[in-house]
Amino acid sequence: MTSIVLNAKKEVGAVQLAEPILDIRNLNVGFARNRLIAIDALDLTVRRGEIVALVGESGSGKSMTALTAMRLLPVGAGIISGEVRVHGRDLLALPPSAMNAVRGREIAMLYQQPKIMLDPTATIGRQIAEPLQIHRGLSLKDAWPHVIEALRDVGIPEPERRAMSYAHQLSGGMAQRVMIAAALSASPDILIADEPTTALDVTVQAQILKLLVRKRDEASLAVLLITHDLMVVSAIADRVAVMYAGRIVEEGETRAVLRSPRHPYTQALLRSSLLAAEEDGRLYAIPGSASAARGLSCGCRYHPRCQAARSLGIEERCRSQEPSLSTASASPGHQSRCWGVQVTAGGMQ
Amino acid sequence: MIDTSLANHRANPCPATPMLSVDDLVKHFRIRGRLGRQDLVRSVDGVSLDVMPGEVFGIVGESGCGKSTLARAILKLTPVDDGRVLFEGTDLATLSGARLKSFRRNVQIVFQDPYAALDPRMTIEQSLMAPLSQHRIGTPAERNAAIVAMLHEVGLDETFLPRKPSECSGGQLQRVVIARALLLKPRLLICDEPTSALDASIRAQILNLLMDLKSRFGLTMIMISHDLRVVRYICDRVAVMYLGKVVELASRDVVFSNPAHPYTKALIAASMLDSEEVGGLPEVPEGETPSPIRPPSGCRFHPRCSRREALCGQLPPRLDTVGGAHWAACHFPQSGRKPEV
Amino acid sequence: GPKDMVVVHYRLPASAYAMETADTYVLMRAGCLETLTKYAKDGRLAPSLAESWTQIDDNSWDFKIRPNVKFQDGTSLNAEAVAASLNHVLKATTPPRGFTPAEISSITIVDSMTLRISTPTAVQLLPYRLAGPSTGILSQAAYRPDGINIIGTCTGPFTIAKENPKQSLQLVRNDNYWGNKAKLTSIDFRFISDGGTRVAQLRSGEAHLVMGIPAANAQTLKSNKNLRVVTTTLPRTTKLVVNNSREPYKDVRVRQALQYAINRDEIAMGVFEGFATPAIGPFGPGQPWSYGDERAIPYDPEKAKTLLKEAGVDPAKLKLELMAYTDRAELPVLATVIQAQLKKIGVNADVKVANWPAIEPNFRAGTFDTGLLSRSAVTDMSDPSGYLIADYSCDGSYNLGKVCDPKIDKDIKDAMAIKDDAERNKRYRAIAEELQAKAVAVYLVHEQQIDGMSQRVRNFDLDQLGYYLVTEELDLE
Amino acid sequence: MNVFVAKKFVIVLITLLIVSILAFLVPYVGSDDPARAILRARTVDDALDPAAIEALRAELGLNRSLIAQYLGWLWRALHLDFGYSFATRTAVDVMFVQALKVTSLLAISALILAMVIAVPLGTIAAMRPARMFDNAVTVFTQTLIAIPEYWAGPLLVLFFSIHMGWLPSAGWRDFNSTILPVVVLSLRPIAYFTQVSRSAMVEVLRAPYIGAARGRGLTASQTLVRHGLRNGMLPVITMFSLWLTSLLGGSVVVEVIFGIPGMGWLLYDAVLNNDAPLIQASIVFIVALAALINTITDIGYALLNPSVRLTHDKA
Amino acid sequence: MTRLDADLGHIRAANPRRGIRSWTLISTRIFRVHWMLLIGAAIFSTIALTLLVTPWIAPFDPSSQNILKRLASPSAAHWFGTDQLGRDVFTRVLYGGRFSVAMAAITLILCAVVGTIIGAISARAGGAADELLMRLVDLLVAFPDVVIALFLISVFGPGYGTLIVALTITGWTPFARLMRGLTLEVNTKEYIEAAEALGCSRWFIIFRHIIPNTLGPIFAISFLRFGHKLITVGALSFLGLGVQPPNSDWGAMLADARNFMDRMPWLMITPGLAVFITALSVTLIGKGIELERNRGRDENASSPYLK
Ligand SMILES: Nc1ncnc2c1ncn2[C@@H]1O[C@H](COP(=O)(O)OP(=O)(O)OP(=O)(O)O)[C@@H](O)[C@H]1O
Ligand SMILES: Nc1ncnc2c1ncn2[C@@H]1O[C@H](COP(=O)(O)OP(=O)(O)OP(=O)(O)O)[C@@H](O)[C@H]1O
Ligand SMILES: [Mg+2]
Ligand SMILES: [Mg+2]
Repeated sequence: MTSIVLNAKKEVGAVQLAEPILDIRNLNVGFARNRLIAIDALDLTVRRGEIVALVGESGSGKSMTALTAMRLLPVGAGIISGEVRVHGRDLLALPPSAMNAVRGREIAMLYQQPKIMLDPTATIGRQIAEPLQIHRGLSLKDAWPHVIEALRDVGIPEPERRAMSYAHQLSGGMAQRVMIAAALSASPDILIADEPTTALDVTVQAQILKLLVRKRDEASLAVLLITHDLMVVSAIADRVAVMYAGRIVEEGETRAVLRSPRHPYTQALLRSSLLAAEEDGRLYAIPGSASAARGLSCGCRYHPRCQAARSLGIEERCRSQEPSLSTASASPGHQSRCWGVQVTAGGMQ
Repeated sequence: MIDTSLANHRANPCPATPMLSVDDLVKHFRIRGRLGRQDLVRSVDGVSLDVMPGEVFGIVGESGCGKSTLARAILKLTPVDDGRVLFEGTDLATLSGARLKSFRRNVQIVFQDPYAALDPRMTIEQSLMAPLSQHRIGTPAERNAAIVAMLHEVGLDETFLPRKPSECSGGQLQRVVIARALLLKPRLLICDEPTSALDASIRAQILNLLMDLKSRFGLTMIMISHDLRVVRYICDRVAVMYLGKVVELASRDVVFSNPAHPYTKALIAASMLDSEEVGGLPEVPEGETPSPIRPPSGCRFHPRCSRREALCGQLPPRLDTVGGAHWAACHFPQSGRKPEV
Repeated sequence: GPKDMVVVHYRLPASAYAMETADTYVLMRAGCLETLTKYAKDGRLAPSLAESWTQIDDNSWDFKIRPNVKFQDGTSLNAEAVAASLNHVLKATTPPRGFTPAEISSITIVDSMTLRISTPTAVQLLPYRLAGPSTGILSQAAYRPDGINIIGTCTGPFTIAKENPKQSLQLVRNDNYWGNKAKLTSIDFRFISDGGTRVAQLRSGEAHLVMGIPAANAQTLKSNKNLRVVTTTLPRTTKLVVNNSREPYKDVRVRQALQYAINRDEIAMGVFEGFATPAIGPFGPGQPWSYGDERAIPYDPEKAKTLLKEAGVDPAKLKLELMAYTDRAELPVLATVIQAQLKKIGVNADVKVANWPAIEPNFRAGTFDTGLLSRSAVTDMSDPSGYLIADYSCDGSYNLGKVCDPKIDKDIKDAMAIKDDAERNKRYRAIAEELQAKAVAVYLVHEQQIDGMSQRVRNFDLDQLGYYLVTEELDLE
Repeated sequence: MNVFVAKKFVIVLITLLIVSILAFLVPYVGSDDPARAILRARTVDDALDPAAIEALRAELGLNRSLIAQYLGWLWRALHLDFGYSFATRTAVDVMFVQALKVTSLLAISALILAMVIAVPLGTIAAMRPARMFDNAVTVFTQTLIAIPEYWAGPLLVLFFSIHMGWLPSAGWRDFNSTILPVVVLSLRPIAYFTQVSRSAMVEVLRAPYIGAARGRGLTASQTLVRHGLRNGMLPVITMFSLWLTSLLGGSVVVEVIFGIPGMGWLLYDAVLNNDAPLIQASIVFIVALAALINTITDIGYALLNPSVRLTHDKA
Repeated sequence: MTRLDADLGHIRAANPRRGIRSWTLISTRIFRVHWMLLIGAAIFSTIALTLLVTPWIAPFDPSSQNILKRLASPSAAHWFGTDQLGRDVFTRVLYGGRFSVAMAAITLILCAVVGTIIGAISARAGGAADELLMRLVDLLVAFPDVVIALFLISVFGPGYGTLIVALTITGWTPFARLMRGLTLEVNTKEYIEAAEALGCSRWFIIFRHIIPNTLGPIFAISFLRFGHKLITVGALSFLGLGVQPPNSDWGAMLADARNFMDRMPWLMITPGLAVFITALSVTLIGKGIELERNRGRDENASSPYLK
């Protein structure tokens, strides 16, 4: 089991300097009506053939990041500033018509609930064919062999028959495979997968994740995997970014981040998500709630809940000044946004 | 406190009479499409289990395997097709009127989705008042006091009383739902995935709360979940369900360390419980859980089972002991290590 | 250019053109159906499909069939065809009045062009009856087991080319007509039962000739330069039936009081827009048996009050019930007007309005005080005896007012036996005067047929009975 | 499947039987004697001859017991012989077919016109709900609903026929004569179809699969055409069939106002004339047709919306 | 200005908000109701009040005739002119309205009560009873209400009782359908199940959960149907089967007026306008209630996918 991961790591090591496919720079997104900044100065890079996981608790802005990259933001949301570069071209600067040509062709997306993402009145074959029709100009008839091939590729038995069936005839796992086939049919370079397995049974979850890993390996697909499940992250992600209240608080190679988390939030998240009894027999729960962080205009977003700040006695600094994302350990590219880490320099226990 | 209560149950894992026993329970739903054709959904298809006083009994299984249906049947919220449910020796089928009402005070449920479990038009106070006034417990003043006390018990306060559900967060609402269930001082509390709609950090808080309350109120609990981590943390004994049937039933430690049924094994593997080890993806059985409308013949897991043999497709295995209090429904149970207690 | 005219008829054929029904009026008005005899302009009888007729004895008549007449389907008209036609209607379950087996004993073919009709008793008016639309002659092909076929089976100046059920008849000129060739080449003969719609068709220029303009609209049409309104006095009178058998209306003075209490001019103006004549008696002016207006009753509420006082009736206590049926649109309005007029002599009228099927049983049972009725004195023959017997003889079939006066009965019987037309009509006139004097009913207005047409319509000349609407002379400029 | 179809068939048959009994009784419960009513319709003479009434009663079989009449009628009806209309003496089925032709043309034209106007209107309103256009559409539909047909009809005639002379004021002859009645009849369907398609479209346009389609690179209009309309049309189709069923009996008011020889007028006349065979047959006919339309709709709905199809071939 | 405001201000500039529509805001801010509801209620209450006090304010006796002044155009004395008997049309519109509106209201209330009860029973009973009732609804829908009213009138003769019965027989179905749907929907809600599990009595569930959660839509549809009822009552009178002369209502006045359509259009315009405005005001109320109920929900949110 471990060997798979090690293999994956080796490859990543080899293409360490592979070109960035998706490059988000200083992205700020907010809701004017709710007076809420959903994404706050976010920087994130996904390179070719790499799975980058974006984790964080509910409401931290993971989905908003994905939707911004697709430029399919909900009504009321607005981009304040920033760039979303795909192959070096800023998507946010494109006219809407040009954006249509990018979606599905260069950047594609997978969603949480595959069954409601499929049009109930159109055959799945038609929906998989759509990117080919739009981006390659194929007729439905010409696209059909590709559709069958795509279905077979994602592991759907009897693809010829299945291509003619409808969403309601599929199980959840199968629908997610179909969504993957549809997302990848015009061979985009990056796939944004927003909690693709949350709605699925655990046994099926592993199958879908395996498929994503295979796509990364075979097609050098870049994947931005959004999840709140650290176990999923540990299983397949090459790198991980932890998001809290709209910003990245820690980022680095998966093994480094999960083995030796630097940011107190990452540590707390890890500890609470294991659901293992602490010494007192109880579960660890992060004190307070994240919603308070939204109202803050300065300082570290996590400081109201941060025990480390208190124990280190740097509460004042945390409250008034914003830490920057800085290198946190020996592991290359492992950065965190914490005064405590910078103070102790060697990391915390 | 929790320690002592847990210790208590551990010390006496099998008292003589079960609090609740479910006996070969069958519940089939008849469904009909727009163009007709009746189908039977075999949601619960012959389930037997005993819940002992004071224990936390876990039911795990993947979506649609019949966990909630079983819970509803135990609460007599849905008529059953066959089999019996005995609560402290009384057959639920015989209950009606006043006796049903008093049974309701003994067994309560916490639902998965707290938003759906509370009437959006009622204030928290009205929702909490309903069980007390319906059972004519205490004077209005006493009821008020009881409600406030219970709110404090679940970590909320009286400022929530005038709020509507839409003005509270999911975690807060789940606390209200728990408070409402406990107001009647039940002896058996069924939790149907109480945390699966909640965030990871809140999940821990709710589970802590439930364990606190369990010891304070001397509750027996049935914890339904598809999250093995929750079950592993909280339960004393665990039943694993697959497609309307119990496939394995044993104490928690036995189930997790020495699963006898291949499905249990697969489920544990797929859940990636041991996460400190950064690892790859586990080997999982192929395919997905079939529809309960037309379950496979023989052993329902056999099409996905790596150990299947001809027999598996023909004969449904019985839930049989594979050693002491460890039961499994498999023709070829895993002969592994003996449970290490 | 082609002369294509649109004629609108007010009534829809309702019985698939069965010969014993009123649907034959439609065929006749459409210029298709013809009879053995017909009425001339002056109301006298003239030859039509019969060239001439002679009375053989008291009980039989010979009719000489016009030679060289062809049905529109090409077959020839002869005694056999006429006999077949007449026998057909005679055999109907409900044969038309005046032409039933009880009144016609046999129809025999004398020779190929002569027909003999015998009656059980002496019937002076037989030739008149043969002018009625029900005795119209159609070719053999018309009489199908499943009903009458009207396409190409008439003898008239126009042929029915097509029937659009409930909508219209498509008429084209019959080029083989035995008389003068029709001036128009084709006619769209429509049926529209709603008065307002008929008027709209005329106003919008869709129709050239519209039969049956509601009185309410006639005035407006009159003021339209492009249109012409023609009125024809009908032998139809609207009367207030008074229950002669009920207290206090048994007393002739009470009935006379009602006669004086009613302002007929106001009714003719207000309800009928001036398109009706204030009633002078049971028969309207211009009929051979009607008297002049010397016996018309003036509006005199004072006299009415006096009469009531003489009869010992306190108007305030008289709770008069007044029935009106909705099937004739003006009657409910008329009822409210009479209600207002009676109020002036202190009588409170209680108006009861319903459709005819609901009103009729009350009339029949005699459980009413007064009721409005629009009634035609003649239907298919120029003789009022049928009307007089039905309405005013003791056991008359339509004696709704429960009139029973042996003298009237005897007078009617005597009059009918007289052979000489002039003498007979004089006796009818006397009966009419008697009815008026005895106030058996209160006659309100004599109705008029109002037809509207475009100024381009030529030679429109409708007879009193309304038989001949589309004729060979009718033309469009 | 077959069991289901058979069951549905049996239900329809039982309904028809019950309805036929009720229908059969209707003309006999009334106060008016059918024979009298018929005779009144046939003759010019106001006075009805009692002998003629009796003769007619005998001819029509009205003297027999009700049960005998019903059984005789049912037996003939089973042979598709619904007898002859008392009043018009025409075969009932012939009259019915003629009237139905007219009414279905009228109803279907009106409903199609309504669809053509309503669906785009509803769709555009749904694209920006609660905005100006949507509010205007809402007020517009409420206005249409509040307009009585018996007011709109004469007003339109007054303007278009009498004053302008553009369109015929009545009748059912050529294309022009159908315009006003179709328009008047479509007023309310326009309103209801618009409301339904709007709310369906609001739902559909916010459905996740629309977003997913955009994610595959479809433009907004491509998405609307490929995925929006088809799903949004489903409730409109249901409504279409509901209206069609209810218009089968004709729109009495419109048909009477415009003198259109359809079902509404036929029924109106039949009831006014107490024309027993016609009333009986048309009730049974209409119920049978409604059942037919319901079935066709079910099938059509299933074709458009595969999730209600019979197949349960889940993997 | 905080950083938050500064940043978000940036969005505001990029995403100009639509201008404030003050009149709708007044309605929602001051009266806390949807503007359609406000307008509808204002019009309808004016109409209802006028009709209530008609006997005291009507300028003439509705049946007093004056043949000399017949068919007069609107004037200071006769606001809507006079009819063919010289009666004051304004007065008659008022008196006619009393009948029309009262008739519509009575039948509406009957329909709502009958339909709601049947719908609730149907939903709760389920099975054969449900099937039977819904078949009955299908059946009734297949017949135009005017035709059914015709049948009944032909059987029982015209009269107000018949009219009410006829309109109720055909009018309860929408309420039954709606109520059945709502009850079924509410029945599946987990809070109903929770209440049952808590041992709440059936009546508690019906009165505290089901009725409060279904009343709103029933209320809204009642107003929406009111307009329909008003029009149907008028239709029957128009066909001569509703109000019986010498009484009159808007439909009957319209039927009378058709004969004078071209000569005195006022005769037709005014009663028709009365039906129209009254019907419109009530449907606006109904729509307003419906929109008000949906306001909080994202029912009104436009699709994010079609930019
Ligand atoms: N349509 C919207 N209107 C207003 N606020 C919104 C909207 N959608 C999202 N938000 C807010 O934006 C923030 C980020 O939301 P987002 O959906 O990105 O969270 P997430 O990390 O994906 O959470 P989850 O794990 O629950 O999916 C949240 O605070 C949320 O409340
Ligand atoms: N009222 C119902 N009518 C028809 N089928 C039902 C009904 N309730 C449940 N089912 C079916 O019964 C099966 C078991 O459902 P149940 O809700 O008990 O599963 P579960 O184990 O609780 O699943 P989950 O983890 O998704 O909550 C499912 O296939 C479901 O579709
Ligand atoms: Mg999300
Ligand atoms: Mg469940």
